[in-house]
Amino acid sequence: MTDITQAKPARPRFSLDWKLLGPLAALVLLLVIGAFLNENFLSSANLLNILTRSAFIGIIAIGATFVISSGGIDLSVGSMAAFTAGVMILLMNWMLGVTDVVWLIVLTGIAAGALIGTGAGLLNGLLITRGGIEAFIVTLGTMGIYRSLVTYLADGGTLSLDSDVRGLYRPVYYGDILGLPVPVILFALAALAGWIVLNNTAFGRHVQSVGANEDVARYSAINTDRVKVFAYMIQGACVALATIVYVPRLGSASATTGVLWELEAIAAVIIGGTLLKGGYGRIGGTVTGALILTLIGNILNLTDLISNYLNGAVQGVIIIAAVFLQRGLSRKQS
Amino acid sequence: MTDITQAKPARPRFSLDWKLLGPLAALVLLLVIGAFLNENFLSSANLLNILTRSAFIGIIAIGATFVISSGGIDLSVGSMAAFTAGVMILLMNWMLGVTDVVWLIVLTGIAAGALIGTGAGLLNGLLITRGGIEAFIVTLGTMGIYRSLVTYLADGGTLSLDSDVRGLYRPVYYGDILGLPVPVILFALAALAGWIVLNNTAFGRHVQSVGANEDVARYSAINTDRVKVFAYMIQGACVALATIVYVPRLGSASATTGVLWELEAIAAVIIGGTLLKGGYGRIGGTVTGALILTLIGNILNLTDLISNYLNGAVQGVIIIAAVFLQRGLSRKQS
Amino acid sequence: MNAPVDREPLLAGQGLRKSYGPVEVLHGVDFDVRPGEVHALLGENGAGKSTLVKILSGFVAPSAGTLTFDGAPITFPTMRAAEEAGIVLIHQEFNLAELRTVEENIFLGRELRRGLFLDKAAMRAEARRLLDELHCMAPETARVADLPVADKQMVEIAKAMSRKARILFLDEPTAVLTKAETATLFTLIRRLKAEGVGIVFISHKLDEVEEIADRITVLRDGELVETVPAHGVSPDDMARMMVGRELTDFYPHIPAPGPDAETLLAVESLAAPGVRDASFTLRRGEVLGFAGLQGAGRTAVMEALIGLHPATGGRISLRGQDVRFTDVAQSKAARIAYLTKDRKGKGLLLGNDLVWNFSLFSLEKFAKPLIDRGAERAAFDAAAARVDLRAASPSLTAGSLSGGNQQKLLLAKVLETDPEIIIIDEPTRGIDVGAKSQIYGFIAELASQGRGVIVLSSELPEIIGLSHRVTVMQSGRTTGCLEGDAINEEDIMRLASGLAARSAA
Amino acid sequence: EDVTIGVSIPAATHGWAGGLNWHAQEAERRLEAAHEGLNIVIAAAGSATEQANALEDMVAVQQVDALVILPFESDPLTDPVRQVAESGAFITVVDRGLTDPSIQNIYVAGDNVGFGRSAGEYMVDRLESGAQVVAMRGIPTVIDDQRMQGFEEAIDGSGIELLAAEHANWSRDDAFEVMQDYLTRFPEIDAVWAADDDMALGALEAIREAGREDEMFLVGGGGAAAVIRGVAEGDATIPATVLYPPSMIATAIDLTVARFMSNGPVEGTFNLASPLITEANAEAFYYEDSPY
Ligand SMILES: Nc1ncnc2c1ncn2[C@@H]1O[C@H](COP(=O)(O)OP(=O)(O)OP(=O)(O)O)[C@@H](O)[C@H]1O
Ligand SMILES: Nc1ncnc2c1ncn2[C@@H]1O[C@H](COP(=O)(O)OP(=O)(O)OP(=O)(O)O)[C@@H](O)[C@H]1O
Ligand SMILES: [Mg+2]
Ligand SMILES: [Mg+2]
Repeated sequence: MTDITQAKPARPRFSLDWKLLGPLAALVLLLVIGAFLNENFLSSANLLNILTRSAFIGIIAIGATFVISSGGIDLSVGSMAAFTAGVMILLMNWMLGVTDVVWLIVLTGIAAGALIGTGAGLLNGLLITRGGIEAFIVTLGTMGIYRSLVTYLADGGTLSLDSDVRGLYRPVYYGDILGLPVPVILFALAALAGWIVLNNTAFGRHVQSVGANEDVARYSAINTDRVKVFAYMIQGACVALATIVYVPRLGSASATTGVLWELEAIAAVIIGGTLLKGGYGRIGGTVTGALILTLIGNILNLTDLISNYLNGAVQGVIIIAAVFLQRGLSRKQS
Repeated sequence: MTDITQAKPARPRFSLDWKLLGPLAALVLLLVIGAFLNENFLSSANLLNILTRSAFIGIIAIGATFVISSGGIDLSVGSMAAFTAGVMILLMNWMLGVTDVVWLIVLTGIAAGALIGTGAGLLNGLLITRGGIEAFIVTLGTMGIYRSLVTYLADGGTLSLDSDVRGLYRPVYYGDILGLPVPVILFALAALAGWIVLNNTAFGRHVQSVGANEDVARYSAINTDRVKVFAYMIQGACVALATIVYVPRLGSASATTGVLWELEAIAAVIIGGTLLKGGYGRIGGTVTGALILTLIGNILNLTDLISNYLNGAVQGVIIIAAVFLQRGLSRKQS
Repeated sequence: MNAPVDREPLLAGQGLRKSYGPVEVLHGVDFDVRPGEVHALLGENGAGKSTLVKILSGFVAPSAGTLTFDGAPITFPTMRAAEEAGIVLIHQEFNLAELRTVEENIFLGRELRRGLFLDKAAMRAEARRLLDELHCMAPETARVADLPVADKQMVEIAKAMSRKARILFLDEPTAVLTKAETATLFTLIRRLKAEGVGIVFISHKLDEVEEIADRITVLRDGELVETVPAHGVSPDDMARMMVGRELTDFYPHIPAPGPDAETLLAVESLAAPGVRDASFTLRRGEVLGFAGLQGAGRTAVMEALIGLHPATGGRISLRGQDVRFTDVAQSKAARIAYLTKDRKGKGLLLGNDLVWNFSLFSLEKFAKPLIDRGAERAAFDAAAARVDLRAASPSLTAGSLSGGNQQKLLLAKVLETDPEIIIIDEPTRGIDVGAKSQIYGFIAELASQGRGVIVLSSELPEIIGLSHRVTVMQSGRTTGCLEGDAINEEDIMRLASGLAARSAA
Repeated sequence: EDVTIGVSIPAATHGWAGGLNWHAQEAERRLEAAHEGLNIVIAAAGSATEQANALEDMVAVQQVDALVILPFESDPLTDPVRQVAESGAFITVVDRGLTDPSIQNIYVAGDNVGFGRSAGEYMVDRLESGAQVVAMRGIPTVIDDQRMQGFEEAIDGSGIELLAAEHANWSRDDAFEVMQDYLTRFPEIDAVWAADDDMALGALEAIREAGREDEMFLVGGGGAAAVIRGVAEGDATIPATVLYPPSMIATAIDLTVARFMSNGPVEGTFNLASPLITEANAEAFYYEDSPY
């Protein structure tokens, strides 16, 4: 029979390296470029800024890793975030007229945010599975719906959190624990939880199996619809967490909140090595991808070398290059 | 062999009907709603407006039908259109200083537009096939690149076509032949050509087969990379055609030109019954999809029934409903 | 029949080697095809048969070795080059674009045109003609996805025929065909042979090889064992050449369950998609065969039973209790397991590793709530040893295993849940003689442990050799049940074609 | 001694913002050439979040001495600007005042309510009671709201009927389509108000196409060069516009540089009115090179 027994896995491991190292190499390259461009780039203040900032997209992208590795896609995350933020702010402002226990207000706001995000994810999941409609279309539709709703709630303007509430809520974005900003800690915890769930639980295996081959998953006693719905709910919960961190930062929500976050989140996931067609997800890569995207923005803010108008072009080139490093080269290798 | 086989074809044929009728039903429903909401809705002026307007997205979506049925996606079409328009305008304005044969200038501008669009499509195709990078990432990258380039060319503002040139160029948008506006005629011709190529040439079959199963296509001695590159070039040529029609309309291009056209084009294609995962395209459906999208906007502008802020929500609901009519129900049927 | 053997080879390979990564799977094989002969290629699963014909047909490049065509050295830079040389390969796995129609698949890559445009009428007519010749009734306008597997195989064959081959490689074309369909194919092969086409035929059904082959080449572990004229070589000889030892006890003796054995499962008048009226019972320690023509509804009954397509009528009683499952998780919890016949499409995640596949059906055992990878790996090693799964490393992908090892992996996967009722659909499709008898051994062992085993098979000898009782289906109905000495090919066929009246349930 | 001034503005995603970027870059070039040791850093942001990011970078990396900011939106950027102020930087806010005015050292105020009001008052002057007008709004934001509010206040009680106010998202393309549909919907329109010149230009094409340019006139605003030129030349279709010059960013940068390079203290609020531009005064506001 087969005598692959002599197999020495030397070759495959080498090509695997590129997949792992591709995004990391891009990250390091960007760090080096940044350090050359500005001496303050490697200051701990700047590095913490970058980490803190990447928390939003990073947390959302962790959820997107689940959705994408289950073979789906969610275009609605940006407007979902805006809508969640809007409702949270309205609720907290309203409660201020009812009670003056501010911490209760903040906690209620956070709980409501978690509920709305997860509920929105549930809705996406149900429309996709029960409705039998492509994820792309469902989430394109809900993207428009949530965006409209927040515009409607804000009456075309901006919903702003009352400053009394904001005072207590501020530390969730601006505070730190042992020198680490709270958003960074939450990002790290979300990444850790995402990694554990995706790689070390039955559910995580099921998610990736559904993405790899839905029929096989169904024949293996996996309730594929439920797995998909849960993946969208995780995405919703991640959006909620990102929003909970976001609200104290700017204290407001409007029709423009979260525009294009979906593309950034998807880009982070794919730069990180997850396959868009599903079946395979890697949280560590996603975190790297989110950091790369934030770094590009940061570096562009550091220099006058390039016309402002060309920022988008630089981003585009780096995104393509980062994925080429990982896919194109590793393909050549094998 | 089997005698169950003989009883078979009844079922599938019935479910096929839904696929064909789904988008058409949605279109008719919208027409009825429009007629109820405003008496001028069915005026020939308004109907011609709708047709003319849907020409841009429609022509682009015809190209997108090729890309999507080949299993790809192109997010860059909107910024490609803006960039193409920008270069066309700059070139024509510059030529005005060199020659005063205006028709030559217009023809050169059109030729340049065709070249740039097709070339941009070629670039996307090569990056995807030779580079081995996901279409989503490549075209997300080039989307940023073209958008930046047009912003740069316009110095952040608006590039405007010289009025001398515009005078001669105007009829390409505003003119009509036998009462039909030129853009509508071009749209119809593009649709016809697209339909013939997709359904009645070997290339069209190859496109859909590559989308259905790339390995099978390769094993059938089809040069899959070439087929894909051609699909992106067709997309680019369609963008060029749409742009050639677009430029005389407002005579200008800016950083906002074509924003979100990619999502509209993809939505038109999918509402029309083409599968996002590839393998199956239908030009007629795409045309219907483009008309549906334009109709939604038109109807929303004709009524005050719904708060302006909720336009996006209405669009979202209709898009989901149209696809549900077609996919969800036909799935239940089978 | 011996005449072609003397002719000059049309295509020959010398010293062909192939490595996948660091693993060499073909160690310098010589092989040739002569015009007008049927050259059978035999070997166990994973011996390298498919690899060899893929190299010969220009489908993959050899790592070393040369090809000569019509006496001159040749390489195939593209698939088209091979096609233009008149070399056609029918793959072991279906190579069809499922979303496209039969006619489109047949002409894919070499469409007929009139001017710039497709000549659809001509292609439809030609497709019809080819299918009729194969006695295949599938409509040429049907989507391939909607066809039963046998028809898909016929479409593959029609596609190959339409390509006017000078050399035709057939990699296990008969695995999914019935006797009658195989006979049709053989008629066709004989005609092509008469026209001077060189044919290479791969099959694990050794009686077929005896019937059609002019020469036989046997591979073992990627090495050439020998090439011999087929005349006078019996299936037993072939098996011995393949395995390198004598095969005994092909069908194991499985003791029949005692008269007081508990009835595990009783199904009455079941109705479901593809099933009109099915009734049968299964007892502890029993092997129940399910026979019928293709599309008779055997698979549909089992898929309804386990909850994949919930039943719409009838009664299912499990250990005396009425049940109706609406998803597979419920039937799994009730200790029923089903092994699909579609290993690649529905059974295994081809891109994932062996351990991942192995534990997918029984993950909750290892997830508490985090997956205990040590326990998972230990269970895999134990199960792999139990079913004699041979693979270099558990980190290989399931897709790189040979058919027999894939089947064993699937068996290990479902057995890990310790089911009491095991339903195996086509247990030996595409599996070599050695692995076949191993799998029969597992079935016997499962029955002797007091479990109930249902075997769905299109191989009558297999059904007869294994089963204590045989339920026969026709057009979605169970038409009878044969027991003990009453089990014979003739009666099964009568029930399967609806000739005999329902005798027992 | 070296001075670094950070300039944070919205990216050039529509005409007016494009003008803003152009004027900021012109000012950078002019002032850096004029003053030894002066470094101006411009960062354009695509959203409020990105703008907050840019502010952090100005503090942590560029270590700016002063910040000139045209906030995306007032509310969300108040806190991020506060952080910059706490680093000791001098703060100049342009156009949209912060929620907490104590943070800003200089405020160059635009008047969005006045923007709408000037246009509205012009309409009240020109039109009879009972005249019918349509409005074209931008992307739903506070600015858009304020402009609309000013316009509505001005025509309130005049007998002018506002038929409809749809969003055309500051875009010529959208304005073209919205206008086409207005023309279908309303057989009689006496005037069109657009909350921005870009939209006015888009609407104009639709009116021309329908051949109804004699029936109505348009008033936009913002200070687009093409429109101002037309007004100056006595264009009957766009007889007036409202000044809301993107060059206000240059004014603010000038003031901030003056704070460092001149002797006297420069601080306080500078109000930029939104005056009406008509044929009579248009010449004075025309910048030929501006991309907007
Ligand atoms: N793409 C691949 N990558 C790695 N190993 C492979 C690949 N394809 C085949 N192999 C290995 O090569 C060996 C020969 O496989 P091959 O498919 O030629 O066997 P076969 O004789 O056709 O078996 P079967 O009877 O099961 O079809 C097997 O050990 C198989 O695991
Ligand atoms: N879920 C379903 N819905 C509708 N029809 C079905 C369904 N499942 C199976 N059928 C139909 O029922 C018939 C029986 O198919 P099935 O696969 O059960 O046959 P079989 O006896 O297992 O034959 P073989 O496996 O040899 O092809 C086929 O015509 C099939 O198309
Ligand atoms: Mg094989
Ligand atoms: Mg500078």
